[in-house]
Amino acid sequence: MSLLDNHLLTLIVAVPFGGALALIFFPSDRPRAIHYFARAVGLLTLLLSVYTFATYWSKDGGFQFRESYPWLEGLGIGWKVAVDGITVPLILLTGVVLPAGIFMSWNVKHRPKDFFVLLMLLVTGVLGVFVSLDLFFLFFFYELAVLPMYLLIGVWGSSSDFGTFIRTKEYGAMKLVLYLVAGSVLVWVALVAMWVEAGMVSFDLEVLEKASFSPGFQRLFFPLVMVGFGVLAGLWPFHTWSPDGHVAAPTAVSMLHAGVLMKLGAYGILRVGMVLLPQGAQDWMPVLIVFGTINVVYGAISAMGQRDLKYVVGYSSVSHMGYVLMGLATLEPLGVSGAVLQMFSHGIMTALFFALVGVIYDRTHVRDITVLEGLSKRMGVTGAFFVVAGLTSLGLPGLSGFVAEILVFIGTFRTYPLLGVLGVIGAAITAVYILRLMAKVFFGPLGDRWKGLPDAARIETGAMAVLVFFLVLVGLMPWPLLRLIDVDVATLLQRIAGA
Amino acid sequence: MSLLHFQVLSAALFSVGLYGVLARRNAVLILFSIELMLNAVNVNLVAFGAFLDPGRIMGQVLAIFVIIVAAAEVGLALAIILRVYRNRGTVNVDEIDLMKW
Amino acid sequence: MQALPNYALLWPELLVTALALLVLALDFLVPKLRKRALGYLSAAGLAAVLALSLAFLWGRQESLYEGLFLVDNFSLFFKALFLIVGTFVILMSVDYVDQHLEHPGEFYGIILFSVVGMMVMAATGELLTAYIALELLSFSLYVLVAIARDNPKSNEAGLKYVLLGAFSTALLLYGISLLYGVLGVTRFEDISSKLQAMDSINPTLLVGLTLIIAGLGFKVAAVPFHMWAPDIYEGAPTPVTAYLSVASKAAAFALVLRFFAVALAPAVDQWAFLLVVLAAVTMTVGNLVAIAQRNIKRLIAYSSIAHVGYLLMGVAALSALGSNGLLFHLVGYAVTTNLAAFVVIIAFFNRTGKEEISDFAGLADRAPFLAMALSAALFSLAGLPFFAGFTTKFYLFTAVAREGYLWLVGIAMVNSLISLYYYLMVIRQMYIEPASDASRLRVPALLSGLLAVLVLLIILIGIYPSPLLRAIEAATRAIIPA
Amino acid sequence: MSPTLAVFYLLAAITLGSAVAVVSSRNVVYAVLALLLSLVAVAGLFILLLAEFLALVQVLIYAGAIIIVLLFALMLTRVEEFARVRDNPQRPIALVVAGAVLGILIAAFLRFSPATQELKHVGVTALGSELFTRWAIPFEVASLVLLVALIGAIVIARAGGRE
Repeated sequence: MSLLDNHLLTLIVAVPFGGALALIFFPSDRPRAIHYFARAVGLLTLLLSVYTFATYWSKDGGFQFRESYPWLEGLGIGWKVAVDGITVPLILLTGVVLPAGIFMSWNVKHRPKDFFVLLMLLVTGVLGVFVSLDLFFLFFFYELAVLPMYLLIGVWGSSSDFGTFIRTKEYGAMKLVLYLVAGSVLVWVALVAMWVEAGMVSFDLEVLEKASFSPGFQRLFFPLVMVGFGVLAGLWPFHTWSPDGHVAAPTAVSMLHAGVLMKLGAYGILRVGMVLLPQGAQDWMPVLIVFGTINVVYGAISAMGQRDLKYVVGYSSVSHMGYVLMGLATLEPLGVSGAVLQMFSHGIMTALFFALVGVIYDRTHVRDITVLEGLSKRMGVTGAFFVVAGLTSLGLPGLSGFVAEILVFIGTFRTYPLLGVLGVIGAAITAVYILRLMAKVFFGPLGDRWKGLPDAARIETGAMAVLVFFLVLVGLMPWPLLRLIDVDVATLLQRIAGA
Repeated sequence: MSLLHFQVLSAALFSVGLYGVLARRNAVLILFSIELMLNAVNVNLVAFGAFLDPGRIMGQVLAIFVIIVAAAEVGLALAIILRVYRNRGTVNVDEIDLMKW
Repeated sequence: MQALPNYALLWPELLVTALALLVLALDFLVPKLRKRALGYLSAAGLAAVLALSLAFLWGRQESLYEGLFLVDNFSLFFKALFLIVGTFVILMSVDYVDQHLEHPGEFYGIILFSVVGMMVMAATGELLTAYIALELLSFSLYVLVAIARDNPKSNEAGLKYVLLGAFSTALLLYGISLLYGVLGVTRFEDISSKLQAMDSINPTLLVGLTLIIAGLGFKVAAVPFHMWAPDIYEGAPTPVTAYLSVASKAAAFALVLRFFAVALAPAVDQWAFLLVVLAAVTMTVGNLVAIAQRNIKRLIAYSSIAHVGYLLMGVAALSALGSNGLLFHLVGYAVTTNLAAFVVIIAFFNRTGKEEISDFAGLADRAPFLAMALSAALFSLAGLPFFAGFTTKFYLFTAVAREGYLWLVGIAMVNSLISLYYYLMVIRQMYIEPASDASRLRVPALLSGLLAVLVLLIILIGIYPSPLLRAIEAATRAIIPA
Repeated sequence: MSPTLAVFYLLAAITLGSAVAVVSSRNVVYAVLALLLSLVAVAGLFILLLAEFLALVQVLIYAGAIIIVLLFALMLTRVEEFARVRDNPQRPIALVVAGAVLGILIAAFLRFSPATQELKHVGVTALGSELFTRWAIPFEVASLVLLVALIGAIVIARAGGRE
């Protein structure tokens, strides 16, 4: 399979992109064919990502599956892709969430063709960011991942009625896009500055890595990278797009966006910020960890105050992304590994959450948790899955969230004990609101309105079962993932310590 | 009679024309003010050519071109002004306001 | 008497002139119903000249009258650009001219004359010739803007254009007269060597340069000399607006670039800061005012002003890379992207007679291809990936940052973000808002074909720019030796 | 004061005086006449600079064109309507701007005092041969400019259509 191995990463980006292209030329009046084709593309992506994971498993860490071709010599831009132990789990994550999202979209009837085209462009962007080792293409795909969001939310999304006011989907879409592009502008400035500072020869990450920027430069530009990517990671106080955008988005988009896209932000901080500006990272990480802790606590408290089920999940995403930021900011092996594992774990978990909310909303047309009562009597599977997601979210041992969060906490206690305490308090608050929510919505007395409610469809059950499977699997056996992650995290931290 | 005489005259003529362009509302008069500015250009060109250019010719050549084009410009602009006048009954630029300036 | 110069070098210009005269003559002979043929003939003629020029002139390095007229890769690059744009604009206009204009022959003829003007502008290395060529272009545009004689908006636009155009020419000429007075020469290379010999810039020359920059600023619609652009864009017949926003801008930049790179390079410290400020103000004002627009042509007008700001950065940061970036963005944004947007606007206008942004509501249902193409164009203008705008902006901004203007690039990037907002508002109309009139719009095959080609070009430049950049680098080498 | 200088001052006074009349006259017809006078006075200045051919061009082409304009205007519109002239409210601003430009220009000119040469006649032959060899390209382009202006003027101003 050496031909496949030599072009694996290009292929993994090309599959969803090719799927999008092919769909454009599909006849619009064949919705069934469109859905089947999209599912096939999703499954193929899953297959490739599993293959990547499995093949990488036998390697010794470091960048593998390299490919590189010149593209614009004038600026030193090339198509250069490779993955290391930090990226491989994230590719697997994308490969799992994409087909789940596509299957969950079985009920998209409005312009399904355009929907899937945009969804696949989104995933092309995500995968592109993960595999690119050239900052131009990293940025290219980063923006590409944002591009389809406006239409995906604006056309297929839903508005929320708060009684006194309405958060329209157009508002959510515009806010999300402008916030994310604003973040990318900061990143862009930093990229160009690094290119100039490094002698204007290359956008290649590995070349820039050797440039050893002066401490002053690093101190000046690390915040741009941190905040710029941080916006997408939901960094407080730039997180407000996240609940509004995710709530307005259709189910599959929320799954992908909260599940995978937000990880691009954290990944960017790691890959661009910590690798290229290690000195800056050391200087600024105390700030990031404070913000990350605020994320955890503030997100959890906000989630507690929400009545809209989707907003609860939206704010819980903000809270959980805080663990990722905290973990990265510890600059400590366990903490950073925990952060990467949390990216994977939270990605699956939040995708499951949004899928569940989608199922419930589809049946009840209500997301108000004061109205939803005792649903598990009618929706057993949905209720059971929600329990798994909820327990993962509050960090129950045996599920993936526990492993990731405990690593982050240990890392934080070793470096910033006080913040570690606050992080744990955040987890406790999470437990409160999740348990309260589950008790009310699923296990209370069945509301009269919900007597005739059908459970999740088979196709939905299947899609969500895969997600549940990964939550349990990683919870019970985290070491295959951690083995990959640890090697390259160690390399990274050595570099930072040496700066 | 020195170069400076002509320069000052040209500067004055240019400024008068500039004032006219900014202050007048009648399209024809704006056009005339622009012609004054072009005349200032020509005074400059010919004077510079005569006093400074060893070849002495280029200033005049430039001026000839300016004159030709300026004359054509008057004709074309007037045709447009007449068309506006026929359609709208006015040549005051601030009354010609289907679109805001 | 010196040996007769090699006038054969002028053949592309002469051919286009002959074509224009032929079209004007045929206008008398061809019966009224066959006037479309004149459009096709003009377009075919331009395409033929394009092919011949590329085949025979690429790589030549020759000049007439010691640099008064130059045949080099830079001029050829722009000539090819103008010929392509001319071909596209004429083909875009055919339906419109059929429906709305009384004088097709004159319309096409004058477009061809303006192409000649632009070609000379790109090829000249001397101020007087540049001025006359600029006037040929400007006169043609005055006529084209006002050519819809019975449309009061067109008259009004023509009047405003001719008055402001003449005014800006007067400023430019006064500046040229001062420059001639101080230096005694008008050829770019002589200007450069005279400037090199001066130890300090005298105030008269500085005033002259300022007036020249102001005059050229008018022509490219840089703030604060931009107020004509929105009115003229709105009032002009739509194909003419397309032509204005694309060709006249490219021609002005061809002239500006050669003038600054060749003639004014030794005095770079004197004008670079002026241009930097001009660029920053232009892009910011253009983008901010664009947000408030209701008419699609005015929106594009302000967005074009903003893009002029980006392009001016390339002049301010004058270097081989800066020039590459300018040319690249000019091709990517102005030529392909704006043309594509205008094909959609023309096709829409031909069917509905409307051009307010709110009229585009529900276009995604009424004409999916038009909506998709316009979205692609707008995303490209906003600089989102896969489209030309992303790659060209990235290149241009990087090139400018290299010359030490990182803060200016930062401003430009923030502007880019602002522009995304109003482009998205148009996309919102097309995809999210329901149509008030849900009937499907039929797009004629010719316009669909042009649009398909342009959208493909937008994507091609976005993902595979190397061939275009090689041509651009060759063009730059003609004015800025590596 | 030498006679030429006296003539210069006279012509300069006429030029500027009629220019001021152009920009302040309340009647378009007067403005046209003032412009004509100004153009002729500038032609006189050209003679002072020993550029007689240029003076001829100025009078024949430029002043000629302006006369045609005058006739045009008088023939095609009713004088009393065309002559209805008011000024902008922004006159004071215009005055300030124009004054500032004048100040800047004069200040710049005062600091620019190059060595000047004796005035000398330029033969019409020399000018002509220069115009048709060295400047042949702009000359040809200029003829296209005139052609475009002509066509444009006819297309736009011609009566007819849906009037």
